Amino acid sequence: MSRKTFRAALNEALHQEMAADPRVVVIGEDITGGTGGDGEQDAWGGAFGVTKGLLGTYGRERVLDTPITESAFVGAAAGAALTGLRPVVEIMFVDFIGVCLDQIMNQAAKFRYMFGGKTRCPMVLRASFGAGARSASQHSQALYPLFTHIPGLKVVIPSNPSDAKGLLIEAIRDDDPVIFLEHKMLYDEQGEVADQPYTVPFGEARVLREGKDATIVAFGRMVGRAEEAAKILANEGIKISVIDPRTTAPLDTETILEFAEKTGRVIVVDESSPRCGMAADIAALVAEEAFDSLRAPILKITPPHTPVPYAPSLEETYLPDAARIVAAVRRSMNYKG
Amino acid sequence: MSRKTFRAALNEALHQEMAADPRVVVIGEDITGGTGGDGEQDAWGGAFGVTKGLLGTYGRERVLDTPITESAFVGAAAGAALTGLRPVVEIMFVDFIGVCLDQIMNQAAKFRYMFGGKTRCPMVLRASFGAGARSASQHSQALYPLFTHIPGLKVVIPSNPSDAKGLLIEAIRDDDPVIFLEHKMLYDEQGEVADQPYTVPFGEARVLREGKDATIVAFGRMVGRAEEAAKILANEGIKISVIDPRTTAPLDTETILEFAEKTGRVIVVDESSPRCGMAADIAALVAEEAFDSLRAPILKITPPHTPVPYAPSLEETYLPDAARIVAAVRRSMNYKG
Amino acid sequence: MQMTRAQLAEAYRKMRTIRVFETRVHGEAQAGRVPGSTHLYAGQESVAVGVCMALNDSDYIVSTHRGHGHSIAKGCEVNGMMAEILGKETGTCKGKGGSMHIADLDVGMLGANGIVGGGPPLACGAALSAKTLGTGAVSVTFSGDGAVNQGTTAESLNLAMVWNLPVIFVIEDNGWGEATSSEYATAGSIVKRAQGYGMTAEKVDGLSLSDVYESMKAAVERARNGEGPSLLHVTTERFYGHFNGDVDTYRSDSLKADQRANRDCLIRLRTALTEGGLIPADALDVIDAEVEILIEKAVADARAAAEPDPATLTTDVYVNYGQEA
Amino acid sequence: MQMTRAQLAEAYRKMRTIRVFETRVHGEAQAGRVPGSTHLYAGQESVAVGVCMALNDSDYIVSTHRGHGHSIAKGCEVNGMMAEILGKETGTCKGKGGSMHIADLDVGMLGANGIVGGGPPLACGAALSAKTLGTGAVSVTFSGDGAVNQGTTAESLNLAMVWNLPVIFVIEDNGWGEATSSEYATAGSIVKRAQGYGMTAEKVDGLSLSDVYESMKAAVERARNGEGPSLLHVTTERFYGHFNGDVDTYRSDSLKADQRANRDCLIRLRTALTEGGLIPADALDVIDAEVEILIEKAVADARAAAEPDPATLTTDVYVNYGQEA
Ligand SMILES: Cc1ncc(C[n+]2csc(CCOP(=O)(O)OP(=O)(O)O)c2C)c(N)n1
Ligand SMILES: Cc1ncc(C[n+]2csc(CCOP(=O)(O)OP(=O)(O)O)c2C)c(N)n1
Ligand SMILES: [Mg+2]
Ligand SMILES: [Mg+2]
Repeated sequence: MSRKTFRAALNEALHQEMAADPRVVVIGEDITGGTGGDGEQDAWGGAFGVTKGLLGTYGRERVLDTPITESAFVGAAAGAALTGLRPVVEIMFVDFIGVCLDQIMNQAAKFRYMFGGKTRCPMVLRASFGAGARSASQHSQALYPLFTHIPGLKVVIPSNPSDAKGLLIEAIRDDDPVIFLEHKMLYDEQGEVADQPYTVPFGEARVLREGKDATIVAFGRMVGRAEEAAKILANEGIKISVIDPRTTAPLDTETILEFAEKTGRVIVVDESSPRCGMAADIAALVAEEAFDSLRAPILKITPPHTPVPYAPSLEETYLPDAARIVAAVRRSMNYKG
Repeated sequence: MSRKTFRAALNEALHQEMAADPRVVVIGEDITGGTGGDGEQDAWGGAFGVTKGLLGTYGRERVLDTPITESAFVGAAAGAALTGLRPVVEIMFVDFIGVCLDQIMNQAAKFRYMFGGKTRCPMVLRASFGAGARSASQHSQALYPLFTHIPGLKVVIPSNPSDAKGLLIEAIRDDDPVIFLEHKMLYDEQGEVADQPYTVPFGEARVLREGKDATIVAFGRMVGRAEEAAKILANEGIKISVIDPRTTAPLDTETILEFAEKTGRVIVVDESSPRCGMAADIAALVAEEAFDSLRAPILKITPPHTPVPYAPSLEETYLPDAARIVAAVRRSMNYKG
Repeated sequence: MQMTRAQLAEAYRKMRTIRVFETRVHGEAQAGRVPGSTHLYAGQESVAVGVCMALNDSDYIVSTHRGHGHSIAKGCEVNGMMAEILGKETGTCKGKGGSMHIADLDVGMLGANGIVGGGPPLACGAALSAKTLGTGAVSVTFSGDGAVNQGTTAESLNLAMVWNLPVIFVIEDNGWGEATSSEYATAGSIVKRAQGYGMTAEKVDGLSLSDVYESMKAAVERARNGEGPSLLHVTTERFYGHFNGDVDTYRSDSLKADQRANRDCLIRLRTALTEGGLIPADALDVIDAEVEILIEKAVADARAAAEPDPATLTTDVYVNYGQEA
Repeated sequence: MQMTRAQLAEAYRKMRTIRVFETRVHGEAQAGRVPGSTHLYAGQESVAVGVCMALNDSDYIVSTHRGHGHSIAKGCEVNGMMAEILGKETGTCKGKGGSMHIADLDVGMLGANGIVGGGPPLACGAALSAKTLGTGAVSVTFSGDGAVNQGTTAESLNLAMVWNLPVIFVIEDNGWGEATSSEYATAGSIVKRAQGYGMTAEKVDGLSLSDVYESMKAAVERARNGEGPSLLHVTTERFYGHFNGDVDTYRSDSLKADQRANRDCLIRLRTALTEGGLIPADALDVIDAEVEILIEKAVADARAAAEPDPATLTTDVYVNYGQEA
């Protein structure tokens, strides 16, 4: 056990799995950096530094820099996964999925079904996501509702360093295609992380706190903001349960419904766009499965239906924050049917 | 007014708008057919025959066959729309959006916002969608939740020939990028269609029938199945309201909520996949905005979370049918809180 | 690199098997017994067979929507294929995939593909596996003259060079992408495009089994020796419409008649074998008869087989989902 | 096709404007006044300016993530640009787009683009508008040596040929795609790739403004005459790291020093102008002084400007949504 950043936890997971299994290879743009030049090699270790140091230990045979051709190398990862490797492929920003979605949606996700259950495609697609870095409309999206919508994919959204390591190791050992999404504003977050390899199972939510008054379900970076809100409310004696499902597919419907029933009030806090988004998905689940325990409308706290803006004054308004969450919980508590 | 197929209604809309506005051009694969060969020209008029005959009237300058490069020609449509044309571009099957999503998601949909409101991108992307033709996993998807999720796009799903014509003309005259989705099993459907040009506004649901007991919200081909179910139930004296929103973005939340409040029971019937899908989107809306009128859980009738299978015995089980809808309504009616 | 008599007989049997298989699929489709649509390979047999004769069982191929011929050439079993096309539970994919998704990894067939241009990246991946795991296998991707324009193909040519992969791009140029001619849609020269990436590339007459085989042999040898990828631009022709429902009016009747009369790769091979004194006609007749029986049984079994149990709708989505999909 | 003195003075002013603009943006970024990240064009000025000098206001350009130079060369106003990069309401895009999304259709600048390879299809579309509406305009797309591998670029080369579009593909080869060299990532020859599509293509020394200008002039003339698209493979170098946060250790210090000392296009032009007796040094000094004042004001105004009103978060999503987005 030692303090590590979210970034270091991911890097450690990659190191440990590459050491344990020679079939694990890492693929992506600038995941080493400096290739073909006269300067430092492994200069970047990926745009966010997550793969730094892998080159030195595992060499170019297993740490593969790519041209800027996501369709080709994501598809190559899928083809390699069909034929014996266990690739971990990096898309620098999840926003770039637009240039290679077919290889995920129509190829990797559907092989097993189309081929009658006779194949496995054990690949992991890692990508950064999320707003907050002033990266504007094409470098700040969440987009996991797109992946969650597509049958055949598993979708993972770690919210802290310890989960990040355990979920990534689980993803690499998993035999299905896994979309692993890392919020770019969390890379420098610190936390206690066990040093040895370990896994966090998919489909098991983390319950950050239990409180009888209302349940907040949140994902990724919004988990921290839900906690902030819960602390503020605790000072007023309002007891909140905070649930982090950690994976959207599979989804831990049991825990979500259990707390919906216990508290009768559900607020979903999510960074993805509102229409056909993650908040709607959870709200619809609760509205169908836990209806008779509900004591107030299911509230969705999300960004508006707009692209992500550049200017700080706009982007901060775009993102849900503790104040909006607190206000929503109060609205729920004060609701008179 | 005369009887026309869904296909003919679309074709008429294209003819009339191309006649009315020289800036309207049509782009796509095989939208004429025979190009460069020694046989019949305009041999196909598109894979589903929707653009047949346009070549003869408007010539190759305005009816443009393309290589099989969706990214290039969908992006070209977006670039043309920025610079004075009003392109109607066809993607043969919506499933192929995977190879060109970026040009829709990160380009066309975001131009106006990224550029501070100074541009317009009046393009229409037409595509066939849906299951039922035994076309298997890569040629049968619905996928409109992906488009509905993306701010900046308008999404249209006509359910009958008359709406198909009016909505397509509206789409062509609209100044924003519009995704226009045609269910492949509806092309041969017949209906009364006015001969002169007319528009059906976006964001205005069609109320097929009003009944006090429950509300069914359905899209595309599922509207017909909802009607079937409503008829069956009518024979038992159960009065159902059936709502066809016609566009998912913008969405006529007013009409949906009005009927949710009137009836207190809502069943959403949709062909898209269940997770982060259209049914969840509607259910979440109702659960937040019409909570206190609800007398039963909001039920979602959708396919399972699987790719679309090939064999008839599987594909028929995959799709929601009248029997499942009837059973759901009964479940809702018999619900004791 | 000449083919032995045994190889030639085997090649003839495979080509004949594909031709009869496709003819029967066409018949089943006309009779309404094929639930979906299907893209027939008849006319192009020498390409699939010439290519796959140069491969081992452990080598990989990635196919297209027009995949029946590739599948048979690589060793897929015709009974399962016919049953799959008819949508039966005995099908190669249990009836879940159909004509456009036949795959059998046991024989290195990584799947037909409904997405034009979907295959080349996957083939690069299979080649990467072979290279990384040191199996010595090579990977082949079939693409049409239409698919060659798709960005995925261009990206894959570059990636194959950058990673020096043992992959071979076989471009089957039958002159048409659906109802659009390559004359119109495919600019410049396919061979020159590949050479633009520094890749070894050549144009091959697909009518000649031996030409395809020998060019392929050389490409495979280069790939196995670590000398990198190659592209073969193989000219060929399809006898049927683009898919079973295509009335094919965009090609003149004279052209189509001329095709079957003068440019039938199967007739070419048979003539070469008999006139060249390599295999006597009666020996080929025996093969023809055996093939007829084989395919007849495949059709009969497929017709007789049951449709998949609706309960299997939700299986095979994930290896393990921890809950039903 | 020689440039007149007036044109040369104008070109020098533009190049100088870009250089000073980028130097100041770098300073603002170092000082923490640029909210996002930004990709600087310094070192490549002769390319943007040589290309845009050959265009009219009614012609179009489609830019990249490294778009400041293209924008200034095409006529975007530096005050709005600097304000946009600092995220202010007076910015070209009201602060909604930032460095990577500057656009001004009034001067034919169709937008920087955060997606590598996003531009070429858009440029084909602008060329299609020009051709269909008969405006006589041409369209130019800038792409880097990394973007040239993206499938969209290859698809666009083919589409431009098939539709015979008045579009020009300018490939700015600065040797690097982020921290990966084109030596590694870009196989073969970019000129040969284009020729594989039957496209007129040539390699151009980007250090020489006049070389760029003259090759561009010829390409524009071909495009306007309906003789179709062209590709220019222009070699150049970037002076800063990939983006403001890049410490750029993957290029040796000697290489970087050598660049600025011996391969600075601005110094090249100045020397050519003075030693060639075309424009005296003091006249260029005057231009330098005017540019300093212009950019200083842009920076001062941008710093002083207000951030966008949060109420504008939900505007400009649609032309008309019938309800608030
Ligand atoms: C991405 C994509 N676009 C379009 C299609 C529709 N389509 C199926 S086959 C085909 C023609 C392919 O032509 P070619 O590559 O020459 O192969 P051929 O059919 O001639 O064997 C097209 C356009 C598709 N399946 N996928
Ligand atoms: C589709 C996509 N993939 C990756 C990136 C990340 N990225 C931004 S710039 C860049 C390098 C581009 O290199 P090049 O085209 O040579 O342009 P340069 O930066 O040298 O001007 C990369 C990989 C992106 N923005 N879009
Ligand atoms: Mg073809
Ligand atoms: Mg570069």
